[in-house]
Amino acid sequence: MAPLLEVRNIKTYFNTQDGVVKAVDGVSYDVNRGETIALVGESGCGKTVSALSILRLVGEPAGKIVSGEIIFDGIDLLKLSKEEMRKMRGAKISIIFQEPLTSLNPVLTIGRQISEGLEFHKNMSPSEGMEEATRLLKMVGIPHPDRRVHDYPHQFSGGMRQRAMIAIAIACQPQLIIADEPTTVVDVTIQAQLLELIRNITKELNTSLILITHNLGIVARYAQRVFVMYAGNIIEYGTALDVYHSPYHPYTAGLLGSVPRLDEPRKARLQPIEGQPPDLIALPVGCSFQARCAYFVPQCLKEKPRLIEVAPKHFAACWVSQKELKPWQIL
Amino acid sequence: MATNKTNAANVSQRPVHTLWGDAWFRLRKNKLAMAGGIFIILLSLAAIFAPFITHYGFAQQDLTAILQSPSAKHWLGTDGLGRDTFARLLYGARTSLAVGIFTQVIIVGIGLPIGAIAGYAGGSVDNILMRFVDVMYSFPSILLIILIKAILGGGIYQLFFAIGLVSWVDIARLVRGQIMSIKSRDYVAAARAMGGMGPYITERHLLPNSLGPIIVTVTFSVPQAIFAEAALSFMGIGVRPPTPSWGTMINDGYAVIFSSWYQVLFPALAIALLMISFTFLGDGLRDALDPKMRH
Amino acid sequence: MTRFVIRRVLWLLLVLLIISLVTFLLMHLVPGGPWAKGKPLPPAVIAAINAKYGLNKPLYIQYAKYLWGILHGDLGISYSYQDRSVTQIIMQSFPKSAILGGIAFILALIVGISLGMAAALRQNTWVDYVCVMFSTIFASVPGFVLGILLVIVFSVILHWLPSGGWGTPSDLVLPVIALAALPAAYIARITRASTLETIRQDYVRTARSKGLLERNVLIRHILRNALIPVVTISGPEFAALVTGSFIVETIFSIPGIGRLFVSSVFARDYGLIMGTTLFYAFIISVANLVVDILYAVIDPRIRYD
Amino acid sequence: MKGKTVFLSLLAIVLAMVLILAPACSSKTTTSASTPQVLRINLGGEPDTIDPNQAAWAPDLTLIGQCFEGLLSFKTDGTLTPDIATVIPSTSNGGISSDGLTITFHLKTNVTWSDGTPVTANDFVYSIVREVSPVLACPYASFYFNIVGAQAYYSSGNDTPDQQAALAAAVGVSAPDNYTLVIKLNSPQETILDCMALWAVYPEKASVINQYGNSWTDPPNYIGDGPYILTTWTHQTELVLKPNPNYWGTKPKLAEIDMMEITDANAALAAYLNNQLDIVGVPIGDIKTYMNDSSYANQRLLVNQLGTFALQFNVDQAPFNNVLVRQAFACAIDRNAFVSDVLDGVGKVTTSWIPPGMPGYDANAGSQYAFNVTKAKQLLAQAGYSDVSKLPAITYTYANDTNDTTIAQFLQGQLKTNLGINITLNPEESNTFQSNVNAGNFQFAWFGWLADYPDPDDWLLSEFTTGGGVNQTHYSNPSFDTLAKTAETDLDNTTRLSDWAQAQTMMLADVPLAPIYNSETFALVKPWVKGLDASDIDYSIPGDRFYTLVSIASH
Repeated sequence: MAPLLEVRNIKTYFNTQDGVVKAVDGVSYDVNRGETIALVGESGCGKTVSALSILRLVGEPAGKIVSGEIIFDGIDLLKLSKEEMRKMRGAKISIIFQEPLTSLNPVLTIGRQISEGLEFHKNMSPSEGMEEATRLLKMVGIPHPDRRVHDYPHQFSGGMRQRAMIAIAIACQPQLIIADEPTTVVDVTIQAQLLELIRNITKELNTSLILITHNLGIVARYAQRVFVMYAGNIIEYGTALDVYHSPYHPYTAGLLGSVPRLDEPRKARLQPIEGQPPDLIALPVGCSFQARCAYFVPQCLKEKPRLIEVAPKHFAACWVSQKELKPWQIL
Repeated sequence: MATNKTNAANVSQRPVHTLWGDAWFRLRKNKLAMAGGIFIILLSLAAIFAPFITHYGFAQQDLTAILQSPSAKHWLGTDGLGRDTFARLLYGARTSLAVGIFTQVIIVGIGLPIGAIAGYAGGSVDNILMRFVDVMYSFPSILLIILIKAILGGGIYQLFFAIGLVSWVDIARLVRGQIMSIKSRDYVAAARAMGGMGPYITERHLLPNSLGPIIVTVTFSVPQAIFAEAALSFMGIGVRPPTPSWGTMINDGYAVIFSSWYQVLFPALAIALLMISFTFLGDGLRDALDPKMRH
Repeated sequence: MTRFVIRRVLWLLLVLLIISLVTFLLMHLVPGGPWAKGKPLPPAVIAAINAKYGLNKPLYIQYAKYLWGILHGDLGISYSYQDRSVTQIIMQSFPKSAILGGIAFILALIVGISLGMAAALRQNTWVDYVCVMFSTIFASVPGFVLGILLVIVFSVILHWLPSGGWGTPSDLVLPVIALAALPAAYIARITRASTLETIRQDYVRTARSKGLLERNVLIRHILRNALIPVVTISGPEFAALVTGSFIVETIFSIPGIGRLFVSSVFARDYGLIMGTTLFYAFIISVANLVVDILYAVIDPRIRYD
Repeated sequence: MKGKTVFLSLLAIVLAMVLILAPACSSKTTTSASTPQVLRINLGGEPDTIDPNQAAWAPDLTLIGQCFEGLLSFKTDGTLTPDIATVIPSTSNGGISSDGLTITFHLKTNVTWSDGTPVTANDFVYSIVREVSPVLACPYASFYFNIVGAQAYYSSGNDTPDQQAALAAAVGVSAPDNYTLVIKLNSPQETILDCMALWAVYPEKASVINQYGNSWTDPPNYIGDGPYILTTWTHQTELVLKPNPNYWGTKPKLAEIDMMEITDANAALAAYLNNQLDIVGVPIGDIKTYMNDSSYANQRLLVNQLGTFALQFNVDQAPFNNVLVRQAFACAIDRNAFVSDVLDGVGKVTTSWIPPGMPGYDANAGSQYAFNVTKAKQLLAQAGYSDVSKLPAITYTYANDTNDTTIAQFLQGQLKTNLGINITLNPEESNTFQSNVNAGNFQFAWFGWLADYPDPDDWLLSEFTTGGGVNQTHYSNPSFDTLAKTAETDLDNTTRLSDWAQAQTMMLADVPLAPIYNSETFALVKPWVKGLDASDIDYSIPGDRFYTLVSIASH
């Protein structure tokens, strides 16, 4: 059975004063029905843009999807008319943004902001919409939803706002939800609650989920598969466990290094990721990680590594790891 | 902001990302703003070196050549007393620019301290000062100007003073707002923690950071002052003749509008041009200095 | 909210008191008097006139008398229009300025907001450039210059419209344009700026992610937020417009309060100066109060306690 | 797509405007097509007051003149003619007592108010007493101070009502019967008759004034005895006059007079060019155009005014305390250039103070100080200022309206080029200017005088006698004073006028002021305005004393 979403080699570029920013430069991944995948990477590695590309919300005219295919439920979203695409948004695919305060309209009540989507896609009357909104708020665990539905965003706490965002996202029972770093702005205790909430809801509605995060730690628990992005490319992917336990790409390893791991005793000290990600306007020839990689071989400067199946269902794009062994095991 | 595709060539020399350097970089890119700025500079030079540009004096009457239309001898014609309009336009630029700029000195001179004190001190001081500002707001400024002018008499300094005295309110409010917002920021808190004195903090941290918006506001209020001067001259309470100002020239021209309309046209155009230049420059500066626009 | 309004109203009264005092003092500080106009008058006559208006009494008594009068709803008498009381004069001239200014204000709002919106939504297209040009140019042409040009073109050359006067609707067209041009340009500029600001906001992206119609995104999410700054400036603008413009009313000979006011200052018509000044201050304060209330209505984040 | 809708809405606005103005233009054409007997003139502003007693402003008189008539009035040649009075009182017809202290008017019996009630002597008594009442403090009251008890009553502003009432009763005007009016004077005064012809003592109907108070001047309360009645007064906009059905004299031809209140001269001219006015005064800047443009040949009207404009010196302030300096300045002004360049030819060069068309006019008066640069330099040298840099700083004070500003700059130029003297210009808001000049806070300034009534004493008595009511130059000359005194009380016109002529020559020799020009009115009148009788006694608009004769031809 075909996956719900197939992203094929999309390139999303931004025109800026200073030049063309290749935010997403040929990324491919897929999501099965009911599956949760994670897009992982440092901020600015293009994971958010690749997600927005799915909804075709990369702010035109500056940002543009220059090539690629996004097959959702058998149809190429990039070929849809504006109108058809609009009907997709919120109804079939919805998104939870990372900054709930700025992502909610300050001058509209939470209720209205939840119900308006319903009014469009489920053509409910405003009053029905409000009832549904109340139900949804209850579902995402807002106390006294009947009262809170009339509140304005600034009257909600950070966590509650994010719950409201979730309510908006699930309002029309979409088949795919994109959660863009949903927990970065809330503190750790609430993080867990929210992620649990998202997981339960997706289970309940059998919705697919793209979880975007820079925290590999949570990935293992919530996602089935992980796609690691760096400088607009996917440099490694596989099942959450494989990637988590035996990363092939030095970058992934680095990311893991930046996560405290209680399950394994520390062996060799890992390299923390030093330096800055490359300038997306002027990408270097060869591997884009070269500058920060402790293990690079001359080849890294010449040619860009392609994703190779380094282990069953486990792919990585790294010249060193082509040698069937993890870079740091050379040492 | 212009989103012109730039190739790798000029990527190499990316701007330095300090506020001022960055602002200057962005301002240079804004053609309108630069055009405005250049016009203002040229006009100022023309005004300063007027005697070298035209050999006519602004008060030099030639009763044999009254209300003449533009000619080789008198490029923009002559006025009701046979004075060369072009010459008067040049010397008038002195007045208009002087009014536009020196008024700002007074405006800032009054508005900045009041705003700064109100913003920094806060509490009852702020309250009193802002109530004062409210009173100024609900005062019909034209009344104040006329009365002040009548008390002080008709000279250009009195004019600066009269206009300045009624238009400092906006700056005061702006500075206050700025300082209030910046005051809450960490580095100021830090400075205070390190035992920095109030005035020291105000001058070291608060003012520099609110400078951008102030510059922008001032740039916009220059044309306002020129406006005011023109309007007052139109009411006949402008600068002391025979000193020309574009306002008085419009006023004189208005008296002969049906017979020789260009008498009102040229100074009117001049004012409009100067205004537009300042507006463009102001826009440019705002876009350049506004931190929100920085990426 | 109500407490806020009450506080503001009380404050308003205080402001009016202060203004009346300052005006009164300034007024009497200025050389000249209600008798000093046109033909020179013999001392006997000047003395008699001073006696008639009680100008020979000490200032504090005059001021006290005036306040007493106001408390009894009497704004006093005009020295230059001896056949009518100040209240009558204001009531006769203000409505005209108000009608004119009101229309101009509405026009300015419509044109300004539409232009600003169009420009922002079509940023860096010809639409934008045209709108920006319009607003910059009209924000840069002095009102009286514009008025004069309008008269020359439309009444003197084309004979389309009356050059001035009051009564028929056609009398309104030119002055309304002359009045509305500047605020329209100003509003357009502000609307454009704040709209550009707003369309970059995350919540607009959110709205789009819900798949709303572009129209609804615009009206519900962009417009309402973008108009907040417009509301703030519209208060003073409105007050300024309805209280009349000396210059426009002179050029188009509109029997409004703006002209009346300035001429009263020149004529040292103490009674009328006080009356109009207080009236003016009152209008402005009320306008600002209304704006603050409106402000709280459209922006729920604002709370007055 | 949003952009489009916006532009549609803009288009809609523009269209709306066009729709508003479309009917406007059509209506304009129709009004100028038919010929109602309507005369449309511009008063130039809202009347200060239209109460005859209190009026002083020329435009106000234009209106009052239509709605009221007095005992006597002036003919275009400036001589008196009886109106409500049966005859002009004189010693010969016994109207003036031999001692000249009692004047008796006999009134026509068929004169009625516009409400139909008869006009009686008591109405005049009421009006005259009211004119000099301290309650109103009328500006022209001083013209009647020679009436017994008038000044005492007028100056009783701080007295109790009872005291004032007593003084009012003591004023020397009485009505022995309904159609006889007796006036008692302190001293003989030939010109009292001129004063009795002024608006200030037109009859007023006590009953309306007592009933309506201030608002008696609002139609329909505005009861007069003139050929027209005021039917509507839209304040700051226009006044509409209709014929008075109860008018005793010959019925006017006009069915209506519209008096606009356009303050701005250019706006008024625009209105005229736009066929909204039938008569308009041409603003100084535009005179040349309409003087020379042949297409206006049949619309031009140039009328002489009983007015003189002059440079007045404060004889108390250096350097003008030196008569030679004053004389030098008088010689330094090129009057011809002034009239031709500043006034564009509207006005007549003069050195005489009393204008032509007035009894006692002397063309040669002051001619010794006509424009003459060499003489001016000599005089300065005599004054000890052969080196002009030795002169104390000189400031010229003037009211800051457009015309006076032009004049000021012209004078500055003249003194610079002709004598090499640099003077400072001090523009003052007209009100400040007036009070400063009254208080003598000036070195030299502009001074204009328009006749209240055509007689020299209006020009010399209070202006130049020591401590005279409006003596702004502080000029003081005993021999002038004695001459003035005799002339003032002289009932024999020939000797009186010769005395005044002599007095003027004496005054002009001392140059407290240097006459520059006699004013004229340059107006445009639509060709369809017929029977306009313009003269130098017009109030403010050509022919405004005789609009009863005017009619509108078809056009």
